[in-house]
Amino acid sequence: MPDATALTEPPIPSSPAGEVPVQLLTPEGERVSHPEYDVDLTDEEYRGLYRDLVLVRRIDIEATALQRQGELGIWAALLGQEAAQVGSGRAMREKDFAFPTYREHGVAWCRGVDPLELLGLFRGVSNGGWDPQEKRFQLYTIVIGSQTLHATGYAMGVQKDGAVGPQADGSEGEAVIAYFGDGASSQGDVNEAFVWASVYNAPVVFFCQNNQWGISTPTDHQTRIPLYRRAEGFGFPGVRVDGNDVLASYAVTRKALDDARQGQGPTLVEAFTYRMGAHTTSDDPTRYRLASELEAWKLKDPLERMKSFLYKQQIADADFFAELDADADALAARLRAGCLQMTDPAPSAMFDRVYAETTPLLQEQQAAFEAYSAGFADAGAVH
Amino acid sequence: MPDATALTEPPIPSSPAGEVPVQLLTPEGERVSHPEYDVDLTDEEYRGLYRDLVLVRRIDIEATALQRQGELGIWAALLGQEAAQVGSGRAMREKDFAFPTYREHGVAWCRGVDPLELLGLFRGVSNGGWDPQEKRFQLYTIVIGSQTLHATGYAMGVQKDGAVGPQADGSEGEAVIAYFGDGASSQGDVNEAFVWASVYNAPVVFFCQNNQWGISTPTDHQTRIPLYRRAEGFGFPGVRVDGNDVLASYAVTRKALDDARQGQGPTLVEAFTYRMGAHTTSDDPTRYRLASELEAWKLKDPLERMKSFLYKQQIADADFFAELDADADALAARLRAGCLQMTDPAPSAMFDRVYAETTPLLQEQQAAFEAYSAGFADAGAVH
Amino acid sequence: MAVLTMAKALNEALRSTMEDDPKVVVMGEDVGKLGGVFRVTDGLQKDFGEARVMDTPLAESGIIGTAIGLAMRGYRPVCEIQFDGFVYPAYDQIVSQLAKMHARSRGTVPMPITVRIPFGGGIGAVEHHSESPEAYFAHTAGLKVVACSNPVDAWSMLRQAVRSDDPVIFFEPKRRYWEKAEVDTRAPDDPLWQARVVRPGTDATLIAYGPMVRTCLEAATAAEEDGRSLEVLDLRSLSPLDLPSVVASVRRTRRAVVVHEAPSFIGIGAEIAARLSEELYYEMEAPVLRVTGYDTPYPPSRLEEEYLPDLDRVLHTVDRSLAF
Amino acid sequence: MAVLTMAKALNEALRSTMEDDPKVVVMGEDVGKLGGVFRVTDGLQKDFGEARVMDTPLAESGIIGTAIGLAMRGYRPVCEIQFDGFVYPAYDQIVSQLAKMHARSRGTVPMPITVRIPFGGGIGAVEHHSESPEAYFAHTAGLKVVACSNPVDAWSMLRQAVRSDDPVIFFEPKRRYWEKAEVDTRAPDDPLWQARVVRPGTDATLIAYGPMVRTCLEAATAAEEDGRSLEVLDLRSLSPLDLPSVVASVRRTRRAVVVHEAPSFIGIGAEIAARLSEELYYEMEAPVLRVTGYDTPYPPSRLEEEYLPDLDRVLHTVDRSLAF
Ligand SMILES: Cc1ncc(C[n+]2csc(CCOP(=O)(O)OP(=O)(O)O)c2C)c(N)n1
Ligand SMILES: Cc1ncc(C[n+]2csc(CCOP(=O)(O)OP(=O)(O)O)c2C)c(N)n1
Ligand SMILES: [Mg+2]
Ligand SMILES: [Mg+2]
Repeated sequence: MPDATALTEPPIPSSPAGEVPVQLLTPEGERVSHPEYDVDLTDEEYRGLYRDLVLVRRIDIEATALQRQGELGIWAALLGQEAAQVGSGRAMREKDFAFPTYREHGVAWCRGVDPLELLGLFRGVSNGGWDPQEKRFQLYTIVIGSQTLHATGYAMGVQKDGAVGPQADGSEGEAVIAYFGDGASSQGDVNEAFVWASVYNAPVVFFCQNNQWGISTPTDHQTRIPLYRRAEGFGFPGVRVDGNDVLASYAVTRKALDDARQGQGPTLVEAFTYRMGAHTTSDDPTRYRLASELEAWKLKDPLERMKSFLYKQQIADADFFAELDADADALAARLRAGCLQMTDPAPSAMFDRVYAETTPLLQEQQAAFEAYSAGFADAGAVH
Repeated sequence: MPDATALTEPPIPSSPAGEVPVQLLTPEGERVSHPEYDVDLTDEEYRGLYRDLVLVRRIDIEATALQRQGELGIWAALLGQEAAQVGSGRAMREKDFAFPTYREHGVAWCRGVDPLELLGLFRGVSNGGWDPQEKRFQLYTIVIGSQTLHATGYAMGVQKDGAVGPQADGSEGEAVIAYFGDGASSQGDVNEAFVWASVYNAPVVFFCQNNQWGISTPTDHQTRIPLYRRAEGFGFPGVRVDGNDVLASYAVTRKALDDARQGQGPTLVEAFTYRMGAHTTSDDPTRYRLASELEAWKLKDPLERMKSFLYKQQIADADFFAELDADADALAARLRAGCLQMTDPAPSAMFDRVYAETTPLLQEQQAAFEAYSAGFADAGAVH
Repeated sequence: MAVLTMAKALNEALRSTMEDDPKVVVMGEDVGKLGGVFRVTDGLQKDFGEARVMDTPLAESGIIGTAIGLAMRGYRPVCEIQFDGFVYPAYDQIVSQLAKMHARSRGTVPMPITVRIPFGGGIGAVEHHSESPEAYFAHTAGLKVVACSNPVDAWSMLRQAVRSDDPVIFFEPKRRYWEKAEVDTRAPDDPLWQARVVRPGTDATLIAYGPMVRTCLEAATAAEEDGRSLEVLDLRSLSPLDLPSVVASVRRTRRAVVVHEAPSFIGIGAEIAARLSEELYYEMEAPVLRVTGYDTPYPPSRLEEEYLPDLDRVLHTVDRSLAF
Repeated sequence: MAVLTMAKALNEALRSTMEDDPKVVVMGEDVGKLGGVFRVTDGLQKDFGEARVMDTPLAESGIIGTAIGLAMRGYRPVCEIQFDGFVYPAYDQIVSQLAKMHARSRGTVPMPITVRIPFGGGIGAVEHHSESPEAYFAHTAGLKVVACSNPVDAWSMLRQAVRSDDPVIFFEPKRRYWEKAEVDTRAPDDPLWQARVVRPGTDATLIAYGPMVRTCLEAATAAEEDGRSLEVLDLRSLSPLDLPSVVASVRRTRRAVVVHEAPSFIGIGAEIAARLSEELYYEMEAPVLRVTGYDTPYPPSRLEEEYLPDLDRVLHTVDRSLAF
């Protein structure tokens, strides 16, 4: 029996070589061109994207603060990932459908989900509160990778409905987007989703935010080659985009979604980005990563580069930025107030809607629970 | 709600293009060369391989017959896959360890497992009766894909033991081989095994026998590109070999195993072959495939081409073939006799070895069972 | 009225719900051209096309996971798991997604999915082909779990399961697939969630479901010769459990024996025993006894007859009950 | 003797078995540099290296599946599942491989694997982080299932689990991780599979494990003020169940209440009720009653206090028992 020291370290190869991601905006805010991808937005649209970035970050910061003050149980910050989420979120067309993880606050924003619903979830008053059909944005999925199969199944349904390709209403059909992380790429479910999507040529885009970390686990523990290349093994295209570049994220996702809706099947988009915050408010990243890494990524901040771009191109002026700040303040104030006012659901609600058609046993438990609770209320009144 | 007829068929693309597999022996028995792979065997070794092919097929045929006669509950025939199995099985070095599915009778043969043990399993007297450590051949695994993770974990253990690369005894270390089918390639477990093996650079060869079918499901329902290319997506090499060519199967597997043992990590070998029989004796392939397909593959029979080769090259003469036939007859006779003589395990054995350390509840059940059974025996005696 | 095997009755049930509702889709391994390894989906792909009867890739998590997505899109998937022992790769999707989606979404995302699972032993199969995993699912809030025991129920229960807006795990006793009965497809359905007295009796109640119903009926017939009148109750639904019917029967007979193939430890029998001992505390003449598979992995098939409850073990246990 | 939190006691237990046996390896998500999300593996990678404390890729089936392979190679893996609700992707590997390998191989392939699972609610977490899936595993033949309730047991039970040649599913009550006690690491171990009376009493027995042991102790203390003497039994092992200890206690007190966070329907409580009602048929004064989580998905955390059994619900049920 060899002794402990004789064990060789498993030779985990060093971080995957950084193949050049699609970029349309440098960290310094210079517009650059790419042979395959471009965006052609109006000034208003450019400002709109920046506005989204700022508001989404503000939501995130306010939520983090609320957690610190004990108003939320936990919060999973998107700090640093705003561009990947806003770019891809805005690339969706109205009928497209998104399947998020637990960190897609920016996408939720683009789909019109009230951020208060997100706060409610992390506060523990609900497990998601919006109507997924109405928002065309599924509930958050916490079990890593599961939603990629749901997205694929949904896309198969789109296909069965004949909603791929040119439609009677003149549109080009519907597409689906599944969000997941670098860590999730290791899950069986995600790879099964790749199998299904490619075999059925389903209109689904797999959008992987590679933020370099899965809690404390670096991406080189999940793959030894760049993640976008995973798609090759399943026979569909993969592309790496600069996830801190909202324009590139928009362009690449838009193209992938349009390909899907036109019947060209799935694409894997790897948005190369960085989780600037902790995994969640419960996490302490100083235990596993160097401050210098964060500093390096700060120079690539998705908001800063868009701001520089707007300034340099004179697309926005100081008034715009001031007004936006004020809007962000107002939004934050609304969220704070809304969060503090949030009421807990009625306890007995936990028995409701377990099923579409409830069961006698559950009704019995609910009745017993209510009687018991009422007894307490009475007892309380007497004392 | 669209009516049923409005549903579009899911556009499953047609069968993956047949990229040319590594071949060293044509279906006509001509030796051909390949830029990367070769074998240099003695005449005796060539004859040995053919002998294996013949004996393995005979085992298979006898087992099928025994099943037909009610002696086995079921049998999963390897008919047509002899070369893939014998080639890869003989490519293993002594210390290498194999993780089979339920169809690796040819590999079992190469590892020295008595075919009677296989019959016992399909008869229902055991779930695999050999000692895996002794044979360096795991028990058959029926749950599709599971064993690929076991193989990977085992290979990680080899690594931890320092048994990769040059060894004190002059050898080049140990390697592991995991068998699975084309259908299995869709399972999450198999893809997770790819993740693990590549991230840890584990000394494991994934040997996929693509026999074109997973029961009634053709391979184009599992992948839209050739399966060996799956490995690309995980960052390790994949190679397609003519699985009906025992020499190529040997050469390609030997190289992959040697790479693994020398620390170069995993390889995916796709042995392109054909399941000439039914999935199992319970299956009726006429329901889902054309007789013409089988006829086409008969022309590529793995035994015939090796036989032609031996003849043409005068490596074997009529005596050899006659003797081999006699040996095969003897083997078949031994199996038949052994199978008929096989006794059922003692009923009470089902309580044994559930645990390394049994439990009081199980002992109680066993005692009750024995008392009950004894009561019956007594009762029987009285009547 | 036609005489149908259970497999055929299930097949007809699928066909009829597919005709009624274009959103019903069938999916699973080998359910298309082959018609499933037990032929329950025989002919459906031919008649309804590949878009509605899908031979899926070989991965159970993928089957359930994509079915969930299809349900979100308004479809009503019926998934086939080829054998009981192969449902576990889909366990996460079943337990964490399928079961919880309705509650999670406060009813906005219903899961009208039926998961058909041929289950149980007695067919001389190799490992993983003879299991009885029903307790795993019945213990899971958010799922409904049923098991049919005869062709008539097979027909009516499957139709109702498919029409249900809740996820239903539908267990089919594989060794009874070839049993026949007259099935009146125009008769009104017995409600899916109700147990049924399939043989009335007075001395004790045998409580069973799926494959063991017939075993209990045979036991009751044999007992009759000894002058004992056994009632046989077919639970049909395991979750929700039709406790009122169970209680009503045992209140009359005052003795109960639960029979299932699944291991005893924390099985359905335990729950029934716990409930009855509470509900009928003053009324029973004996504790609820159980006749079940043993707490071992399912044995190699040459031993399965020793493992599986049979007429003799049932009667032996009835004797024990009567001796209290 | 040192005062240790439960998390630290578990950490010390791992450290000591790793020192004793070079074949012990720790694997799971974030168990290395981070030391696990609950810090149970804190510092181990630093001291034993990456080959023995492995941050794995993010896939639970992969964790258990490769651990099985490592065990075949002679290793003794201790796997961490990050939270209860994330064990299901590994369900197939646990139920069909880990549990069955020893029997399948007739003992030639032992599975000395420990699967550590932080379980239960009460920490205000989001979905999937508060579950009690123990019945799924305890119903599975071939597995052993234990739950610790305090730092002293945490230390001694985990050491024994790791040394066991059988697969052990080791449940750790996450809301008790930070509770402290004096742990004498040189004291002889209480045998892993035995229940223990943690508070003697005469009027009824409260049967619990994991997080509910403390709840029961508090209930017993409160009951004392009302002049009621409640015995508290900590099961410690759920499978095998130490039935003799349970029977011995209830034979004395004649009343039993089982308390667990897991849903009631086909939970551990059902099995205990079934067994006791048979074993002590003539001796009990009341049926076994259960105080459990409800048969709903675990609710959003703002409702968890309503969901989880607490002192009041336990006492309320004791009253019901005494009223029989
Ligand atoms: C099946 C499963 N296992 C473990 C977890 C615990 N967990 C939550 S987030 C996380 C890391 C996810 O990493 P990644 O996929 O990269 O997403 P990110 O958090 O970086 O956005 C883990 C392990 C989980 N939620 N689900
Ligand atoms: C998890 C699981 N699902 C389903 C089955 C049933 N089944 C047995 S063999 C088989 C097809 C396997 O196809 P492939 O992997 O190509 O191997 P082959 O049988 O062709 O050798 C299926 C679906 C199984 N054994 N395990
Ligand atoms: Mg990440
Ligand atoms: Mg195949």
